[in-house]
Amino acid sequence: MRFGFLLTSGCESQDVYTVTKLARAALGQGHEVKMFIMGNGVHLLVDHPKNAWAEGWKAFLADGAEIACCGSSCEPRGVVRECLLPGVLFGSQYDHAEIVSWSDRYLVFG
Amino acid sequence: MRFGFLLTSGCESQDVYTVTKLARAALGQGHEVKMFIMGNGVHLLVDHPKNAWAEGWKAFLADGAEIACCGSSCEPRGVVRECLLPGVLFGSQYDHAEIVSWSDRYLVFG
Amino acid sequence: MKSLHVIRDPNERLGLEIASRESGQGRVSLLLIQDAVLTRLTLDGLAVYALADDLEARGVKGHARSVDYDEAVRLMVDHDKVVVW
Amino acid sequence: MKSLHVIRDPNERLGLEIASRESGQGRVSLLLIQDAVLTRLTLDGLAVYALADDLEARGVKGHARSVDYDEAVRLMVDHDKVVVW
Amino acid sequence: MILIRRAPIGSERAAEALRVAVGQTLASQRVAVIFIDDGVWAATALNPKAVQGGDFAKPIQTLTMLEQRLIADADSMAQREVRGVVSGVEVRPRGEVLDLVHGADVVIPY
Amino acid sequence: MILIRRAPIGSERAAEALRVAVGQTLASQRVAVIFIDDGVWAATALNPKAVQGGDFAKPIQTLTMLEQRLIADADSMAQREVRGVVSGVEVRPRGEVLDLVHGADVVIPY
Repeated sequence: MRFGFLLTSGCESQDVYTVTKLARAALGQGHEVKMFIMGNGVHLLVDHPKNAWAEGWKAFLADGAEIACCGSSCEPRGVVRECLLPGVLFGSQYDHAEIVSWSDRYLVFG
Repeated sequence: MRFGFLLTSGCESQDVYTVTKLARAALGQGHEVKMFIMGNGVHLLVDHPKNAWAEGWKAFLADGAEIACCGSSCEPRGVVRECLLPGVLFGSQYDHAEIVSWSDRYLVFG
Repeated sequence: MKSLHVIRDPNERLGLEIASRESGQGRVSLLLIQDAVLTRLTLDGLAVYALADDLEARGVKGHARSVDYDEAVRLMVDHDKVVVW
Repeated sequence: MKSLHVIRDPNERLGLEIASRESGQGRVSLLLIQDAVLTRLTLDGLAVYALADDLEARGVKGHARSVDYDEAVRLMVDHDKVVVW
Repeated sequence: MILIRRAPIGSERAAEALRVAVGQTLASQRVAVIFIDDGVWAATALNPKAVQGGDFAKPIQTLTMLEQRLIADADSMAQREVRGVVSGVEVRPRGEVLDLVHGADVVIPY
Repeated sequence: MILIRRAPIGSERAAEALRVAVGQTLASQRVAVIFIDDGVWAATALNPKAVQGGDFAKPIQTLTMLEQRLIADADSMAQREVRGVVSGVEVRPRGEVLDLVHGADVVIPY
């Protein structure tokens, strides 16, 4: 089954933790996972040494999950394409729409 | 009179706009202004070309206001001292406590 | 048609209103997660689950059936529609 | 002792509860800002102000006395204590 | 289906929800936007520029032109004494609105 | 005076409020922490590590050792069927709690 996730909150919320755990469980059961990240959530995708979630995202990408984020959310936040974790798509709401229509279950956190 | 501001929200909220306007009015009336910024608010202090608030902060500093932020909020968010706008203090809750006790009016937004 | 409503906020109203309305038309389940596990929420005729980690983190037992992440994912598969509030 | 309560959220409860309680003991004013200007809030015996920019942004007139940022700062100076909710 | 449940402008969430709604049409999907609870205020005539807020009129116009449904809950309006909504937004009783949510494949609560 | 009004863990705000409270003591200030409304849950025995959440026990212990007042609203507790709070936190009726807020010079609502 295809699991899509939308994450719009940043490290101020437990959402990133819950999404990570659910997505990991879904992958473990053989489901496919795609994530779209926007709003404050885009800060969580920045490649910096103190990013507590970086290893988790990398492991998802390694396990075949796709992660895209919203360029329009990144821009005013100073998150440029080059500072994202490798493998994360600097995308748009078009990518979001594709993920929504791809998903069998679409889970929104934010 | 001494006006202190606490800002804990980022660009997802109107708070930064309201704080900016009130602080500007206070300075215009000859009051002193100090600000402490923590939580998601620290992202607003990053020196990057798309930061809509950068000029505002610079103008406050030029007009004698003090701006400090919480290092503990910065760290997990990947906001290092070097990426802050020049003149912003990379501080701690000690600085926050100093600002609270310094203030005649302490206004909390977040 | 079976639907699963995932509730995160102890003050969520709209999600419960819709769950309650739907329960007249088909099977509806609730999955309480995050701070919503703090509430002693019950709706007539609805199965109520709660995430084990979230119960443990908040030191509450609650009346809901405790599920881990694997079981939560299985619930999402078993229901035809999932809404996270 | 005059206190000014600045309300940002149309669903703010605690700030109003405290303002209402204080109004028995001294002069209390409310300043509605941001989304709180959308509410038709009145509390007996309290002066109610609203930020002009926020009223304009939301296309509402309201019953409150409209003030600009300069006047808002002057209100803060004139009251002995200010709490932003 | 996108649910707008919170007041506009003070937080960017309502504006973000409309951006998501417009985005969903890019993958040639039908999308409906529901204004409910405090979200009904987002369907009224706003002037967010007065506080540097994001635009509401344009995404609503775009969705209307694309013949997507925009629906405000009459009961939420009555409770808040909201008397009118902008052109393109239908007003329906709460029961009907909730049934639409019930019938939607994907629900994105904002 | 710091008011904790929201549930712990799901959002980092309650933990952040306690961090601010501890910080206030650094400038040798008296600080009081009020647990009220959903905030009373932050005064109960928690185990945030189960979801990688910030610690509550340590700041509460620190404040207790420094003889700062920590007060939970009995009415908020009763409404939520919260039966006990952690050691160091006093339980007082709502009227008394509101009078304390009224008497405080600085109020930082979280």
